[in-house]
Amino acid sequence: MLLVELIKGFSVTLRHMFRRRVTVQYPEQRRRDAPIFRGRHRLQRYADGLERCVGCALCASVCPSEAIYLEAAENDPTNPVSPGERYAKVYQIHLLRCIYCGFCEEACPEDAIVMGPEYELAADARAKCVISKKDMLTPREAGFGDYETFPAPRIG
Amino acid sequence: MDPVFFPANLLLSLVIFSLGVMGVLWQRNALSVFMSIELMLNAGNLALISFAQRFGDSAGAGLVLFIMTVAAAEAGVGLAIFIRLYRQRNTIELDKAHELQG
Amino acid sequence: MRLLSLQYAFYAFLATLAILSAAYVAFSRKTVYAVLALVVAMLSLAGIFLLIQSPFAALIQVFVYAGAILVLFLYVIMLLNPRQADVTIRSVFENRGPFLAAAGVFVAGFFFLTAKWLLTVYTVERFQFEEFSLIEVASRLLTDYLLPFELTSILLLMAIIGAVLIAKRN
Amino acid sequence: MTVSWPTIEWTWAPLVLLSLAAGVIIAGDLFVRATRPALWMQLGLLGLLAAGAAVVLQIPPNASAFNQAVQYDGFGRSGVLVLLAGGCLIALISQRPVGREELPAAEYFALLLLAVLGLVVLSISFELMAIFLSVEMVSVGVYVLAGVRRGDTRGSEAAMKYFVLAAFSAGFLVLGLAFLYGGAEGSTLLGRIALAAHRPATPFSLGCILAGYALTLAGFAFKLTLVPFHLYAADVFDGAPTPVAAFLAVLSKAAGVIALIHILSPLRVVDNDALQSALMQDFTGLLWIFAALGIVVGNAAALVQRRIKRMLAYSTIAHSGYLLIGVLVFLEGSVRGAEVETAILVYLTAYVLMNAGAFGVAAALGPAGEGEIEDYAGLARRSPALALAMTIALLSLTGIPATAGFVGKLTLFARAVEADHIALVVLAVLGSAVSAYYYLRVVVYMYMRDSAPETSGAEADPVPLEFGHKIGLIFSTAATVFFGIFPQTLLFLLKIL
Amino acid sequence: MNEFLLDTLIIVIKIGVVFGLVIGSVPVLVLAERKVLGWMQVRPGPNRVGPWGLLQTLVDGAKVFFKENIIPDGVEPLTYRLAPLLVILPVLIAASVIPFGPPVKIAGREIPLAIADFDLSLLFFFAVATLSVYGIVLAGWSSNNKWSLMGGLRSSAQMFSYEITLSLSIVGILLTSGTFRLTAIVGQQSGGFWHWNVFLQPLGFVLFLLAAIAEVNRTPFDLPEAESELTGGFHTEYSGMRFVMFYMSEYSSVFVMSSLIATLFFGGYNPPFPYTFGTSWFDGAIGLFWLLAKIGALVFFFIWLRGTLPRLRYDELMMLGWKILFPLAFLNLIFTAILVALNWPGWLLGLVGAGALVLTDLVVSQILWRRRRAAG
Repeated sequence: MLLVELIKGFSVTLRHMFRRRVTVQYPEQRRRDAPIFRGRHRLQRYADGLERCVGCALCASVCPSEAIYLEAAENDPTNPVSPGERYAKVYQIHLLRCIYCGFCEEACPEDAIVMGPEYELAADARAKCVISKKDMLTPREAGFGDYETFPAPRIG
Repeated sequence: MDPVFFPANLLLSLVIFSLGVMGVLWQRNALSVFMSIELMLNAGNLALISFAQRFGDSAGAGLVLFIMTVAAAEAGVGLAIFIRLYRQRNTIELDKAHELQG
Repeated sequence: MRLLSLQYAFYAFLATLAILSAAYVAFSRKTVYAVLALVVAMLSLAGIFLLIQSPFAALIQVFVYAGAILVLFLYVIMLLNPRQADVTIRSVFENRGPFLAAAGVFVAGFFFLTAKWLLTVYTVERFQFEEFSLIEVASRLLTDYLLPFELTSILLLMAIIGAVLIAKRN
Repeated sequence: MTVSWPTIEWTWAPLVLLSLAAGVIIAGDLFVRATRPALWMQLGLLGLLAAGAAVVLQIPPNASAFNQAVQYDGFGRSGVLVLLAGGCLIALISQRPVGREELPAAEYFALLLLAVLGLVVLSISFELMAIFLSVEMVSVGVYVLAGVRRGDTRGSEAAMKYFVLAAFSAGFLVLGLAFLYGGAEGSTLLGRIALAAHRPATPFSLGCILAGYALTLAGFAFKLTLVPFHLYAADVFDGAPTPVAAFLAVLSKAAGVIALIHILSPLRVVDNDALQSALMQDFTGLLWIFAALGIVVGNAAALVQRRIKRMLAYSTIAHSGYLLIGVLVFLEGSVRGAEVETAILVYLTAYVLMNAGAFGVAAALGPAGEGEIEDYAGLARRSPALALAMTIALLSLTGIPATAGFVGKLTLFARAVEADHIALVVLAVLGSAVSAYYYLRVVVYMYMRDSAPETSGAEADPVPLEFGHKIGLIFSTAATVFFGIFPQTLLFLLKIL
Repeated sequence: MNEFLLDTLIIVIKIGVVFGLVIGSVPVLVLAERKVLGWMQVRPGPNRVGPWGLLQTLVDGAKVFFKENIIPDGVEPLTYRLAPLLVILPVLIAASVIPFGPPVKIAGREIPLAIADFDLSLLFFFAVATLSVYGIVLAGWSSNNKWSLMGGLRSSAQMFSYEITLSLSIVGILLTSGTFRLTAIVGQQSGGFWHWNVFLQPLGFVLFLLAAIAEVNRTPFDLPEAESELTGGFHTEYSGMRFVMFYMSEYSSVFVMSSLIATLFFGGYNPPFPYTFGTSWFDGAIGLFWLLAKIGALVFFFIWLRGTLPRLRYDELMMLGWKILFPLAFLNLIFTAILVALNWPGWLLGLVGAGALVLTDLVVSQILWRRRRAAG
C-alpha cells in the first residue's frame, strides 16, 4: 500500500535524524588517512643526506599534463648535491596542472620522486600552487624520512 | 457606489471595447488578436457589473462568472488550435494562413 | 467627502491604467509584454470592481483571468517561441479587400453612436446601493440562472474534449 | 443550511437526453477498445430521436420554465424538432467521412450532440445568458469539429479562422448582453427586456436597449454569415470536414434565425407607439440592408467559385439573406407573427433537407466530392443515385417548383409581399434566377460531361456507401421531393407535432 | 479625526507584525531547513557561525547582499529586473488575510488580529497568491536561457494543474463552514482539537497539502528549479540581491502557505485544548504562539518531505495532478456536498473522508503495482 510505504520512508528519515552524526569536524578533528593514500609529491634523500634526484628529467617528459619543470646542473665534485653527475637545480611542479597520476613516480629511475600523503592543497593565489624543491624535499635532518611524519606543505 | 462611477464605467467599458475591436483589426498575430478579444470580453464584464450594481441585481457577479467561464473555455480550445497550427505551419500569423483563399 | 475624493483619485488612476494597458495590448507587437499589459488591465478592472463594491467579481476577475487564463496565454506564447512571435505591424485584413474596411467603419460609427446615445440620455441620479452576500449571488445562480449554470458545465466539458482532441499528437 | 432541490421538469428532458447520450458516448469510448464509428453514431441518433420524442410527446406547446427563461413557444418548439431532425441527418452523413478518415469517432459524435444541444437551447431560451452560452457551445463544438482531421492543415486553418471570428463576435454579444441587461434594469429575461423596450423607465434604459440590440445584431451577423460579416464562411466551409460544414451552414444558421427572432421579438411593433415605431425603423432598415446585401453578394460571389463547398458557402450566404427577409417581416409586425413564423419554419425545414442532401452527397464522394466542381463530371454514369440526389438538392436550392425549396421560398416571399417589401422580393427572385446558373452548372457537369480520362479507371466504380449514409441521403431527398409536391403535409406536420 | 489616526496606527502595527513575521521567518526557515536536512542525512548542518551555527543565514545574507548584481547579455531588461519583485510581492500581500490571533480587546475597542478581515478573505488569498507564477515565468523567459525558460514553462503548467486541486479541495471546508471569511473559519474550529477541520475533511486536507506543496514549488514538486536537470531553472541567471529575493519568496511562501494550512485545517490560532486566560491581549499572544507552533510543525513536515522523497518526473507530476488529485478533489466535493445536504454529523463526514483516502490509496497502489509488473 502506498500510504504504508510512504510512512515507512518517512520514518526512515525521522529515525536518521536522531542517529549519531558521522561528520568529522575537520580542521579540529582529523581522520587517519588510509596508508595507501597518495597526495602531493615529495623528493627523497639518501640516508647520507644526498638528494636522490639526478636531474634526468624523465619525470618531466612522462608527465601527461606537463606540470613538472626541471633544470639540471653539474654536480660540484667537492660538494655533491646528489650521487650522480648532475642534480636538479630547479624542480617545480604546477599543482593546478598536476593530475596526480603518479607516472613521475613510476618513471623515476632513482626513486627520487614519490607521491606523499599530503592533501591540504588549497591556496588563495595561483602563484602559490607552483611548488619548488624546497617545498618537496625531505629536510636533511629528517634523514631518510618517514612517510607519515613528513612535514605539512608550505602552501597558502 | 458613488453614482458618478456608473456613467464613467460605461464609458470606460466602451473605450476598452473599442480598443479591443481595433486591436483585433490591427494585430496580425493570432495570439495578439485573441488578447484583444479578451479585452472586449472584459469590457462586457465591466458594463455588466456596473449595471448590476446600478440596478441592484444580486446576480451580477454570477453573470460575470458565466462570461469568464466562456472566456476560459475559448482560451483552452483556441490556444490548442494555435499550438496545432504552429506545429503544422511554424507560424501563427493570420496573414500567412492562406492555403484556403481561393 | 475627503474619502470620496480619494475614491475619485483611485478611480481615475485605475481607469487610466486600464485604458493605457488596453491600448498597449491592442497595438503592441511584443506578445509577452502584451500579456503583462493585459494582466495590468485585468487587475485595474478588478480594482474598479472593488471601488464599485463588487468584491466577488473583483476577486474572481483576478483569480480566473489573471490567475488562470492569462497564465495559459503566457504558457502558450513561451511554447511557441516567443521571440519569433514578435512580428511587424500589419493589419489582418489589409489584403482582404474593402469589405472589412467597411466593417471597420461600421463598427467605429456604431461606437460613436452608442456612446452618444448613452451620454445624451443619462442623467446623474442618486440610487440605493447594497453589497450582496455571496450566498445571495449563489442562490440566484442556482435558481434563476440554473440553465446557464448547467450550460457552463457542458461548455467546459466540450472545451476539455476539444482541447485534448486538437492538441494531442497521435 | 437547507437545500431545496429543483423540481424535475419535462422541459429539461431534451437537454438532459442529449447530454446523456453524449456522456454515454464519451464514457463508452473509454471502455470500448476499437473505434466503433457506427456504434457511436447509432447512440447519437438514439439521443437525438429520444430528445425529439420527448419534445413531441411530453412537452406541450407554450410550456415554459424558470420564470419564462425557457419557453417552448410554437415557433421554438417546431424549430427544435427541425433542428433535431437536421442533427439526425448530419449524424447520418457523418458516418462515411468519420469512418473512412478514421476521425476520433466518439469525440466527434459527442461534440456533435453537445453542439446540437446548444442549438436546442438557443431556440428555446428566452434568457440572454443561456442564449449567449449556447451560442458559445455551438461555436466551441464547430471549431473543434472543423479541426478534427489530424494532420490536415486546411482543417486547422479553418478552425482557427472560425475561432478568431467567433470569439470576436462573442465579444460583441457580451457587450450587447450587458447593455440589454442594463436596459431591462437588471434582468436578462427577454420578457423583461420587451417590457423595458415598450415602456422604458428612462430614456437611458431605452438607449441601453438600442445599443444592446445593435451589438447583439452585430454578434449574430457573424453566426448568420450576414454580409459584411461573411468573409470567414467560404474558408471555413472549404477547410472543415463536409458534415461539419453542413452543420455550420444549416443547423447553426437555422438556430441563429430562430434565436434572432426570439431576441428581436421585444422590438416587434405591437402597438402603434410613435416613439417605438420610429426606433424600430432603424433596425428594420438595418435588416433590410443586411438582407439585400446578402442576396446580392452571396449570389454574385457564388457565381465565380470553382470549389463545390465554397459555392455552397456563398449560396448559404444568399439563403441567409432570404431568411432575413422573413425576420424583417416578422419584426415590422404588419403581418401576423404566427404566419411569418410558419413561413420561416417551412423555409428552414426545406433548407435543412436540401442542404443535408447536397452536403451529404459531397461527403459521400469523399475527397473527390469536396474539391473542384469539375470533379463531378461523369458522376451520373458512375453513381446515378448520388447524382440524382445531388440534382434534387440543387434544384431545391434553386427553388424549382415541385421541390421543398420552392415551397419555402414561395411562402416566405408571399409574406414579404403582404408586408409590401416588393423591392426585396424582386431582388430575391432575381437572385434565385441567378443562382440557377451556379447550381445547375454542377448538374450539367454530372450529366453531360465525361470524367477526365485518367480518373475514369479506378473511380469509375460506383461509390460504396455505408447504410446510415444511404438512409440519410434517401430521407433528405425523398422529403425534399415529397414536401415539394405535397406542401400541405409539411404545414400539417408542423401543426400536429 | 483621532479615531481615524488610531485606526491607521493599528493597521500599521498589524502590517508591521505580519510582515515582520513573514520576512523574519525566512532566515529561520533557511537555517531550520539546513539543520533538519543535515540531521536527516546524519550530519550536523551548519554549526560554524555563532552558537550552533545560528547566525549562518544572516552571514550568508550579508555575503549575498554585497555580491555583484550581474545582468547577463541578451536578457529582457525590464522583465528581468521586475521578475523577482513579482515573485515576492503576491506572497506578502496574500499574508495579509491570515488571522494570527483571536480578536483582542484593548481600551474598549475590538481589534481583529489580521491585517484584512473581510468576507472573501480566503478567495483573496488564492487570487493574489496565484499571481506569483508570473514572476517565475517571466524570470525564466527573460533570462535568455533555455533551461530557465523550461523552468518557467514547467512552473506555469504545474501552476494551473495544481491550482484546480488547490481550490477544489477547500470547497469541502467552505461547505461545512459556509463562509469564505478566514476569521470565521478559524472561529468555528475553536474549543479543542477535535473541532479542527482536518478531522472533518481528511481527504480534503491531504489533497490541499499536496497541491500546496506544488504551489510553493517544494520538493517533490520543485520541477521549476530542478537543479539536477535545469541547473536551477528559472533563477539560473540571477545573482546577488535578485537571487536572494527568489530565495526569500520561496521560504516566505512556505511560511505563508503553512499558516494558511494551519488556519484552514488545524484551527489556526486556537489552542488544542480549550482554555482562556480572560486577559484579552494575553489570549492574543497565546493565539499567536499556537499559530506559530502549528506553522513550525508544518514547516518541519515540508522539510521532512524534502529530506525523504525524490523529485517527481514531469509526466508523473502531471499524471498525479490531473488523474489522481483532481478527480479525488472532485469526489471530495461531491460527497461533502451530499453529506452536508443530508445534515450528517461531522465525525461521520471525517470517517467517510478517511475511508475514501484509504480506498483511493489501495486502488492507486494496486494500479501502480500492476503497471510496474506489466513493465517487468
